[in-house]
Formats: sequence, structure tokens, C-alpha cells
Amino acid sequence: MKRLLNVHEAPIIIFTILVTLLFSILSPDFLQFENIRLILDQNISMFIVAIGMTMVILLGGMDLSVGSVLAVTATSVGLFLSNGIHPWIAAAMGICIGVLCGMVNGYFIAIRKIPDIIVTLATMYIFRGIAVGISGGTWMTNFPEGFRFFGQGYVLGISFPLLIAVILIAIFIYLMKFTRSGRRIYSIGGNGPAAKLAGISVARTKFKVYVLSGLLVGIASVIFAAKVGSVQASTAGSSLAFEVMAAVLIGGGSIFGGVGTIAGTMLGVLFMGIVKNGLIISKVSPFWVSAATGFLIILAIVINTLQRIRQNKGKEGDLV
Amino acid sequence: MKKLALTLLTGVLALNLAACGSTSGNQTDNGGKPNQGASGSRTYFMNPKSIGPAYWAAAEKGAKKAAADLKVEVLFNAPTEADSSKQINMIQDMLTRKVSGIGVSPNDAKAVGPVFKKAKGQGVNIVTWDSDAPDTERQYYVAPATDQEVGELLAKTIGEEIGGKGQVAFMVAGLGSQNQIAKSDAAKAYFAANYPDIEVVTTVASDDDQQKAYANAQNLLQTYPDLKGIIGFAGGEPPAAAEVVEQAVKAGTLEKNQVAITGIAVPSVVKNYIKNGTIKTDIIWDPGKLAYVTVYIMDQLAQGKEIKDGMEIPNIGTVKVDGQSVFIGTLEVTNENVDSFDF
Amino acid sequence: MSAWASRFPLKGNKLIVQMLLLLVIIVLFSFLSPYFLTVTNFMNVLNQMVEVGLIAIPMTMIIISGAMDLSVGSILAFSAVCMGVAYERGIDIWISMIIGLLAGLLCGAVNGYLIARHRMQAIVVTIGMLVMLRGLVYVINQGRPISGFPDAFYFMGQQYIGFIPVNAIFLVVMFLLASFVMKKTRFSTYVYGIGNNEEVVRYSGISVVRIRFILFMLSGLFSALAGIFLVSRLASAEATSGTNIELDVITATLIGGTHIFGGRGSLSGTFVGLLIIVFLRNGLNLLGVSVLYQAVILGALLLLAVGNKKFNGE
Amino acid sequence: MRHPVLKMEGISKEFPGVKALSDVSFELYPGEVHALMGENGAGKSTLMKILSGVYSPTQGTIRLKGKEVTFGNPLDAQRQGVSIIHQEFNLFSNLTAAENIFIDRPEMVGRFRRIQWSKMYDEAQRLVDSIGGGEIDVRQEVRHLGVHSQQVIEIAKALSFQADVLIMDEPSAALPENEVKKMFDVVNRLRAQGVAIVYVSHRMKEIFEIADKVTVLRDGAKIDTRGIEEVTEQSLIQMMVGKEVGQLYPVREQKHDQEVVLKAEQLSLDSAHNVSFELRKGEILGLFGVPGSGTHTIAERLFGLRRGTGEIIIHGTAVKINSPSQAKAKKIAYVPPDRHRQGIIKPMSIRQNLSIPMLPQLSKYTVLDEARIKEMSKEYMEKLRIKAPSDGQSVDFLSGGNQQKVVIGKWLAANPDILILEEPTRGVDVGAKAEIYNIIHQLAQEGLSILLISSEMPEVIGLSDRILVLYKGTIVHEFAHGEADQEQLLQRASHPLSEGGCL
Repeated sequence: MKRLLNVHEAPIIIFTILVTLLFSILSPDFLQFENIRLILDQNISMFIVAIGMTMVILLGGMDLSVGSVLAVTATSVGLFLSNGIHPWIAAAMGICIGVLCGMVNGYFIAIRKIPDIIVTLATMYIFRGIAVGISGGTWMTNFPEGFRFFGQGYVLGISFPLLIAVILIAIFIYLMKFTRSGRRIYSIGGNGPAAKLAGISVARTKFKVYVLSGLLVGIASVIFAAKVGSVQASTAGSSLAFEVMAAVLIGGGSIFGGVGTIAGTMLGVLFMGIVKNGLIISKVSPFWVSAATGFLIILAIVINTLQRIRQNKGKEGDLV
Repeated sequence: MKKLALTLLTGVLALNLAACGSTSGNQTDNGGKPNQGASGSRTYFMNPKSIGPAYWAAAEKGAKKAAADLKVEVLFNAPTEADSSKQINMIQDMLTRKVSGIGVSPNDAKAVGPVFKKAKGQGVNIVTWDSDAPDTERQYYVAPATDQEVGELLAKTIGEEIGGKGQVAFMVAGLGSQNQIAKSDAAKAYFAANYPDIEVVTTVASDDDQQKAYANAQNLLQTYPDLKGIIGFAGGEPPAAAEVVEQAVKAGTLEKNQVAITGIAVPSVVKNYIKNGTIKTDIIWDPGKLAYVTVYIMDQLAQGKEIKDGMEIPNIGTVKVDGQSVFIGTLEVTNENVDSFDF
Repeated sequence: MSAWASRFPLKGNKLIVQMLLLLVIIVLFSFLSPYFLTVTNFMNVLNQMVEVGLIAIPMTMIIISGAMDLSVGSILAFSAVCMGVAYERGIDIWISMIIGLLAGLLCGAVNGYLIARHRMQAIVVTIGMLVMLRGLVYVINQGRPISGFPDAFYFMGQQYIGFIPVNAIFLVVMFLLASFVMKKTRFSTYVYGIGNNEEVVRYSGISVVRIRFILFMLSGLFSALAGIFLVSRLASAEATSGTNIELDVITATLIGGTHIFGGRGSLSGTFVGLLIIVFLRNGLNLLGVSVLYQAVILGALLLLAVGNKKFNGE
Repeated sequence: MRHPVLKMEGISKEFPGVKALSDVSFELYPGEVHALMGENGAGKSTLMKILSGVYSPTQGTIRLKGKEVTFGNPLDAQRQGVSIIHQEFNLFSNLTAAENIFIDRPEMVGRFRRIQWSKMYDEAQRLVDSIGGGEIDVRQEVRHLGVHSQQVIEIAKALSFQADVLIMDEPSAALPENEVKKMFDVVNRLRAQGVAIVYVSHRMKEIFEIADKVTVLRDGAKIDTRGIEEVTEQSLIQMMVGKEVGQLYPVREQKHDQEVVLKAEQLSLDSAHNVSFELRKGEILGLFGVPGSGTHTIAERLFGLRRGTGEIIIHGTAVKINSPSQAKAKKIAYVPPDRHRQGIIKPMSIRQNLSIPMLPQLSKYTVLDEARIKEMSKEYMEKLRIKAPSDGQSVDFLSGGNQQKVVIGKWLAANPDILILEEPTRGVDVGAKAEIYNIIHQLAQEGLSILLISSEMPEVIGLSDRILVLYKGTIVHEFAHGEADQEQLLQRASHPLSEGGCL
């Protein structure tokens, strides 16, 4: 039990359970299989984008541009589709565009060594402009049936996007825990100069991470477009960056890098999803929804901080 | 020093790009030199609520067409988000440019008051379109119908479809947006007066975010299993609701036609849903026509001509003028006529 | 070189790039648009930059101290609506204004309490506050705009003294005042000190908690001030006002040469950064350039102007 | 006939405008501990950087086991068998000890490019055990480990590369006195295993205890290499400085029956239990104990950085000190142990650094009084002989000794009654040390009461009027002036009862 409490993610797990209990008391509909499926379904793209963001934050950076990258890729997929390109090829091309956006971020951050926040703030403007520009101001909609599969299809009775998300989460948990590339991310976030001395190419790893982040946003945007059924370039994903960042930090990540896990982040996303869904399910006045969401985010962070204080107590004389 | 030069160079390049952007963006722009021969050409500024939504893109086409037809110059621009202070900054900038008239779809009816006053002081005609700003110095308001009429029409449509009884949910773009409030209040009042058995269970807002609208609709179906109808008060809401309902029907959690949907949406966006029968009736007007009429009215005002009820507008037809308001009328989009719209 | 430059090696006189850029923008637009280089237009621009400018003052200080406040837009709306609601309830407009300012201060205090006292990550706390306060705005007012303020109140946002807008004068005065504070008072040494090495300041017997707290209070206060000026200028208190304003503010601060990780920067830089942004917008608006291209240009400018100097050597 | 494992010949290194090393030759044999000494700026660090692959020499050759080699980068040097342990550890506090040892190493990757964690843990534990770090759990994150354990991890990391040559840069700087012994055990084991060790240290005592040979550098040139038995402390200093140095510690005159300035009663928190003592006017009171014994905690408590129980009585009245600003108001000053993290703000000027604690007094209505600040900074630059072209210079460009003087100076300006000095000469070279000792002595003569906390025993013994020894948070002994020698002091600090115990 004590060991369990020392797990990095313990506070957020407990807090999530408490919030879940609260909502189940408020509304009998909340803890239904159907609703749980719904919560998962609504947050698929968040889950996927958050994987990339976790890696970025582990490096000690942040990516404000994910929302705009999502808009660019979703819009271009829409354009490809309306030009009659096969859904699978269109999706693949869209993901490539996500990768391309990641490469742009990566180039400026890793190679030109401009601080992450400045680069992604800038590309946030740029990609959004490009997205709306190529859309010509119109909506991407009326997608062919074949494309809908990415958002709504079922494989062996399991929702296709959910399957993709689960596979991606599993792959990245494996990558982060069991491969040199994954451990390099942790080491750079923990102590950049030491990583360099250990022969790790900081620039290459950073570049890779931003490209992967772009790739993941690309995948997420295909699912997003197929699921929602229409894309408005000017607003698609506009609050995504902040929400995903909040999820990573709620999930135990540190904005200074080196600390955090994919699993924790996924819990953070789930927590946010539960809050958003639960507030509506329990028929809270619409005017209270975002106030309550913000309050719960702050509360979750306070709880995380408490844990850190508890852990660091009685460790006087430590280097860190 | 090299970096300095590079920075400046890029700055200049960026601005050149901008200048190119402006010329390609405006067909009637005289080669990027706006004030050339000011005596002959009149310039109008058309200012929607924001840039991005399909609705405004359709309006832009109409405005551009009017520009070509009337041989005037029209600038069509707005902030990327529906933010009234940014919108007003832009109007102020355009007043500096001494345009002949400004057509505004205000994000906040009260907030535009001061800038309209200033415009009047400079002799610039202001015409509001799509959304009104009563009690200001605007000269005319061009609309399909009043917000109240539209709201009532939506309420009537859904009331008829669900047989006058049951739960209805409202989906709006923003809880703070006035045209949304006016329409939904009118719909509520209409229910109270005509369909006392209809209960409006909640109002959810998407803040113009498609994914949020989609999630909202999902949550609505989950929360209110007895829900009979959804009204979407802005362009993004009906397609999101329809998408969710269609998926639920496909997944078997909802029966077909269990939830009726209506709302305001551009036909091209909801075409598939109307054909599938998920949306029976969609209320819309031609935003292009709206913009066209606005430009036309401004042009008339600039030339000192009179605006009369029943006046004939070339390429459009007659319009109804009631006091300071010009109405072009609404359209009901159904399965029968959905293919006949080009916007 | 003034005595100040040597006193503050951190502030440096590195505004050359920014000044040249501003000059290029002004000259270029003067050629491209005949309306640009006019007194009315310049006053117009000044009038428009007030809200962003007011918030940029504490934001610059906070960024120099090594933190960030993303909740400013929501605080702006919150205090504006608080003032509006108070006025609607029949409270005198000037007292309502004070209520609005107090509301802003309170928000700043909450930020400060969590960040300074409990050492929570500023970005996270202020994202939470951003969401929560925006929500509270809807709670207290159901999202309806409030208008109908007395004419005397509009003086602040709409009137001119001579040909200069009142609010622009206020902004410039505040900038001069803040600039004085950030150059000649001990508060500035503490802020720069915290940005460079927080521990040393603490070990020098100075309460870092208090300085940080004051900074976030200032941010709350100035955001509220911006809210009040916005209401006065637009004659309406809206739930949506100030959305995304933090991005404009941060962009201006960064273009003005303030180091994103703290320790370096200046208010004069921020002021020039602000002018660059607003003149760029204004000029592009006058040319009728679509906002889409404007966003792209702003982003490119940020990347090239700020990025080129390679602020942080790896 | 043994062959040298490493042979550097005619090494020169030039930086633009500076010749950092000229024609240095250096031989290293397996199983020897070779001390490298020299004042700051003598070229030690340049030589080490060349040896560890950070720099490449302008001239000269390096032969490793007879073969001529070049190192492209530190990793390359490590792979070829030359590892360095920096004074500042290069560890990842967020990762486990095992992973720190084997970070990014291909040999830990198995099938499907999977990192073999169990193999890594086993090998790491084996390595750590082999150098006597058996009590360390390699599955722990490094941030939970103490300084000595962290050093063991660093050494294990070096050994994991099969190091033939291990360079240790000031390995004892971060270590408490009792753990230095443990480190020597580790070094002795390595020596027995045939590893050649380059041992860089300022601490004479250690050199004589551990080294077989010593090479002295001065002004970028090699002065000599000698067997340790051929040199004395005095002769080494002479070789390093190039001239005779006088007495390092000033002679202190004993004064009696001075008034008590500070009285600590029953101070308790964390590792400290019921610590009581008195500090008199003009006295230098040494407080000695191994890290973790509570000396640092007492300093932090007195300066209000941490709160605890017990009473602090100043000039006869009990006072509350809950924050550094309250301490400052009570005229207590604190020169913290870590100059870089707690003492100076690097990009700021000397003047700004000197004036920081005093700003409230140096400003009117918070507006700074520039003239007075300048006057003050001038005064203290002269008084402490801070060598810099002007007080507007950034402290970043100063030498360690001058930086430390700035830290002391900023508190003197605040005109304190009580000065707490913790590690006042850490990372300061011999010349500057003597100067700082003189300053401390002077200040006490002028009536300042000084609490001196240091892990350098000679310093404590040489300067203090009385020495209190802390062991596990309690005062176990008091030495009067002239009573203590290093052996006794260390014995008290590691407590007689625990001998043969876990130490």
C-alpha cells in the first residue's frame, strides 16, 4: 500500500477516482459503460497529441503550435479528399504534412537553437494562417464514406481510432522505457550538458521529438476530421495546446523537463475528459462549466505539488 | 551585422509578400495602390464578425460580385476570432483610409457605438449587416429577417417536427454572443407561448470549436436520453449535432428520427445530412446575397440615392425596407431544394 | 553611454534591431499607403495599443523575473464584467471602477499566492486561472454584455486632449513610470536578480516570495486597468474581451528583446516591440491585407527578429 | 620494467591571444595515483580537458598503451579508456543510479532494440559493489542519493568503460571529511586493480595521504614531477606559487570576558537536536562537523532560511527569526557555502552584487541613491582588495577568490553584528585564501562576531578562537584555542563511540 502511494502518479489517480465518484453520485448516467466509451471517444485526438507533448515537455520544452498544426493537416486532408484523392492516400499525405510541420519546428529549435516557446509561438501564428489560407475560408466537410472509417470505423468490434490510440500509447510507452532514444529524452531533460558529455546529440534528439510530435498531431488530425465530420481551419484545435499541456502537467510532468511519464499524461487527459463530460452529464449550469473545469485543473496541480513537497521533506543535504 | 541585415531583409520581404497578398486577395484592387484616382472609384470596407467560417466566405463572394457589378472597390477583412475590440481596431484603421462606406456585422452592438459616431463625424456611411447595432449611428441594417423572426422560425420548425412536446436542447456558438442570445431567447419565448409542453433542457456553447460542438452534442445525447430535438443557432452547430446523431443511429444507440435537428447552417455543409434525412429543415439565407445587398445599399448612400421599400436591386430582385432595416428574407433548405444552392 | 547602461549590463542597448525594424515598417507603409503617415492614424494606433500596452508592463517584469502570466486576458474580462455588474446594481461608476480594480488585484493575489508562496509552476497555475476566470465571467453575468455607462466614464477611452487620446497619454505615463521603477528603484534590482538567480536574492535577506507576489498583483491590477480602459473605449463590458490577448502581449515583449527565460529585458524594448506590432497591423489593415497573411507575417517576424539573435547559447 | 599507460609529450595549447600550455610532458603508470597540482590558471584544467577529449592540443602527442591516439570528444576518450570525473557531477538526478552508469550504451540493448533493464541493474550493482558501494541501491533515482554515493556512481560510470586512466578533479571538494576516507578506500581499490589515476586537488593533506607522485604546473608549464616522499607541504606550495609564502593563518590574540552577542538555546530541527552555544563579541567560533551533522542546518536556522524550535537570543533579548529578512534586521549576515548558486548573481555588476542586501538603506522611497551606492562599492572594493577594472564589471569575469570577496563584501556593507561564514574559501586558490583569512581575522579584531563553518579542518583550526564539534546534530565537544589538531577534531566529529561501527 505504501509502495502504491509512492508511485509517481498516485495523487492524480486518487484525485481522478474521487472526481469520478463525485460525478457518479451526482448523476447515475455517469458511470455507465456507454458514457465511459464516450469519454474515451471524445478524447482520442487529445490522447494522441498528448503523447507528443509529453516528450516535448520531458525535454524541457513546450509546443504551442499543436493546435495550428492540427488545423493545417486537417484542412489539407480535407482538400485532398475534395480533390477526389483516395482516403487512405489523403490520410497518409496529411500525416506527412504533420511531420513537415514538426520538421519546421525542429529545425528552428534544434538546429537554429531558438527557444522552443518562441519558435512554437511563431509557428502557431504561421501554421494557422496557412491553414485558413489554403482552406480559402470554407469548411472542409462532406467527407466520403471511406474516410469516415478513420474516425468511426470498427475493427473486430473495437473502435478503430481507439485502437490506433491504444497502439500508439503502447508503442510510445515502450519507446520511452525500453529504447535508447526514449531514455535520451529523459537524460536531456534531466541534465542537458551531462547528456552531451555522454555523447548524446541533443540537437538530433530534439529534432526527432518535434518531428514525432508533428507525426502524432498529423494522426490525431486525421481522426479528428473523420470523427467530427467537418473542419473549420480558423478555429480547429485553437485551445488544444493549453489543454494538452495542462494534461501533461496534471499527469505529473514538470515544466522544467526530465520528469513525467506517458501513462501519467494519459491519466491527465482522462481526468480532463472526465471533468468536461461529467459537468455536462450532471447537468451543471452551462455557465459554470468552464469555471469548474479551471478550478479542478488548479486543484489537480495543487495536489501534485503537495506530493512533491511531501516527497522532498526530510531530504536535507541532497544535491537536487 | 550580417544578422541585422538579414533580419531587416526578411522584414522587408515579409512586407512585400503582404503587399502581394493584398493584390491577389482583392480582384478589384487597382494594382495595390488603393488611392489611385480617388475621385472616380469608391471604396467600401466589408467587415464580418470574423474570418474563417464558411458563412463569411460565402458572404465574401457576394461582396466581391457586387464590387465587380457596381465597379467599386470592396475590401473584405476581419479578425480571425470574433473579438469586438480587434474588430473595432480594424474599423478605425479603415476610417483613416477614408473609405466611402463601411458594412459591419458587429460582434458587440454596444461596443461599436463610439466608432460609428466617429464615422458619422467623418461622413462615412455605416451599414450593419447580419447582426444589428440598434441605437447607434448606423444608417441601415441589412438582414434576412430580425433575430426574433429567425428564432421563432427555428422554434416553429422544431415544434412541428417533434409534435409539440418533449425535450429540446439549444446549441450556440458563444454564450456571450448577442445574436445567439437574441435568437435563443426568441425561440424560448415562442415555445412558452405556442408549445407549453416543450421543455428547453439546456444550452451548450462550442466557442466556435468544431470538436467541442461535436463533444457537446455527444454529451447531450448521453445526458438526456429522452431528448427530442436540437436547435443549432450558429453555422457550426447543426452539422456537429447531425454528425453525432447519425453516428449514434449507426451504432444502434439511437433510433432514426428520434432526435430532430434544425438550425442555421450553410447548405453545402449540411448537404449530406439533409439528404440522409438527419436534418429535415435547415434555415438559411444567402450570405452572398446579404453582402451583395449591403454593398449595394452603401453605394446608393454614397451617391446620395434613396433607399425605398420594394426597390429593385439588379441581379438580386426586390427587397423589403422597413424603416432603417432591409430584409432579404430567409430560405428553408430541405431535401427537395438542397442541390439548388451554390453556397 | 549613460550611467545606466553601465549599471545594468543586462538591459544593454540592444534595441538597434528593433528600432531599425520599426523604422523600416514606418517608412515602407508610408510609401505603400498615403493614409499611414498621418497624425490621425498615429493617434488611432496609439488609442488601440493601450490595453495590450498596459498589460505588457507587468508582463515584461514577470518575464524578466523568470515567470509568465497567461491569465491576463481572463483577468481583464473578469474585472471589466465585475465593474459592469457593480454599475448595473446602481453603484457609482467610479466606485464600480475601484471594484473592478480590486477584482483584478484579487485574481493577481490568487496567482501570486499559489506561485510565489507555494512555488507552483507559473505556467500551469495561470493556465488554470485562464480557464476558471473566463468561466466565472459567464457565471456572474450569463455572458451578456453590459453597456450604458455614463459619458464621464467614456472620457478615459474615447476623448482626446489636444489631438492625443487620453488613454494613450495614460499609457505613456504608465510606461514612463514603470520604466523609472525598472531602472532606478531597488525593486528593479530584485526583479532582475530573481530572474538571474533567485537563490542569491533570497540569501541576501530579501523576500523573494513578496517580490513575486507583488509582480503577480501588479499583473492583476494592470490587467484590470486594461479591462476598464477597454470598457471605456468600447462602451461595453463583454465576456469575451481579452481573449488571446496574452499572446499579443508576450509577442510584443519578446520582439522587444526580453529574454524568455528571464534575467534580461527592458520596458523600453517592450514599448518598441508594441509599436512594431501595432504599426504592422495597422499598416497591413490599411492596405487591406487579409488577417491570415498578417498572422503569418507576425509569426515570421517573431521567429526572425527574436530568433536571429540566438539569445540562449546552448 | 613497467611501461607507462599514458604518455603525453610536448603538449601545447593556444587559445586566441593566450598560450594556456607550453610543452608539457606527462607520464602515467598503471596502478599509480598521480597528483596534479597548481594554482588556478596554472593550466591544470586545460591539461585535463586535453586528456579527456574536450580540447585537442595545438602541438604534441598523446600515447595510450604505446599507441598514438587522438580524442575527438569526451565520449571517444572514454571509449579508449580515459575517463574523467568532474568536480561538478554530471549525473541525471531524474534517472536511476544504474541508468546513470550505463546511459545510452549500446551494450545494454538487446533484441528488438530493447534496453535490458535487469542486465543493467545487475551489472551496475556489480560495478558499484566492486568499488565498495555495496550499500547503494542502483535502482534508486540519483536525486535520492547522498554526495558520496553520487561520486561512487560517477566512478562506476568511468569504470564501466574499462578505464585505464581515471582523472579525478577535486574529488573531495563536495565530500564531507568522513566520506573522504571512503573515497580513498575506493581509490585504493582502483589502484590495486591497476587503474592509473590522475588526482587533482588543492588539499595538501590528501595529496600526501593518497598520491604516489605529484606533478606541479605553473603558468602553463610543467615545473616538476616528483615522488611524494621527495616533497613537503612547504616545498609544494613553493613550487606552485613560485615564491615563499608566509604564514597562511594570521596569529590570533585571545581576548576574554567579551559580552555575549548571540546565544542559541536548544535549537532543534531536522538533523539538529538541542544545540546551544554562545558567540561573543569579536570572537571567531568554529563549528565543525561532517555534513549531515547539522552544521549547515544551524546556519540556515540562524539566518531564518528554515524554521525550528528553540530560542535565539541576541544582545540579551529573545528574537524571532523566520526569514532571511528578519535575520538581516537583527544584523545577522550569512555567506553561504555555494557561491555560484547562493552568493553571486553572475551577469550583474560588482556594484549591484555588493549593494543587494543594503538596497533598502541605499535608497529613498525605494529610489536608488546612485551616488551612495557607488561610494559604498568603492569603499568595499578597496577594503577587500577586490581586483577588477571597475565596479561596473560583471562578477562573472572575476576569479573565484574575488567573487568570494564580493559575497563577503556585500554583507560587510550591511554592517552586521554577527557573520556566519560557511565554506568561505571553497574553490579559492592559495593566494586568495590567505587574503580571505586575513580579512576574517581583521573583521573579528574590529569586533565582529563570526561563526565559521567549514569542512576544511586546517581552516577551522587555524582561524577559530573556540571550536564546537557537532555529531549527529548535537554538540559533543568544545575545543579551546590551540587545543585542537586535525586528528582529534576528526575523531570527535565522527564520535569515538562509533569507531569500528558503520563509519
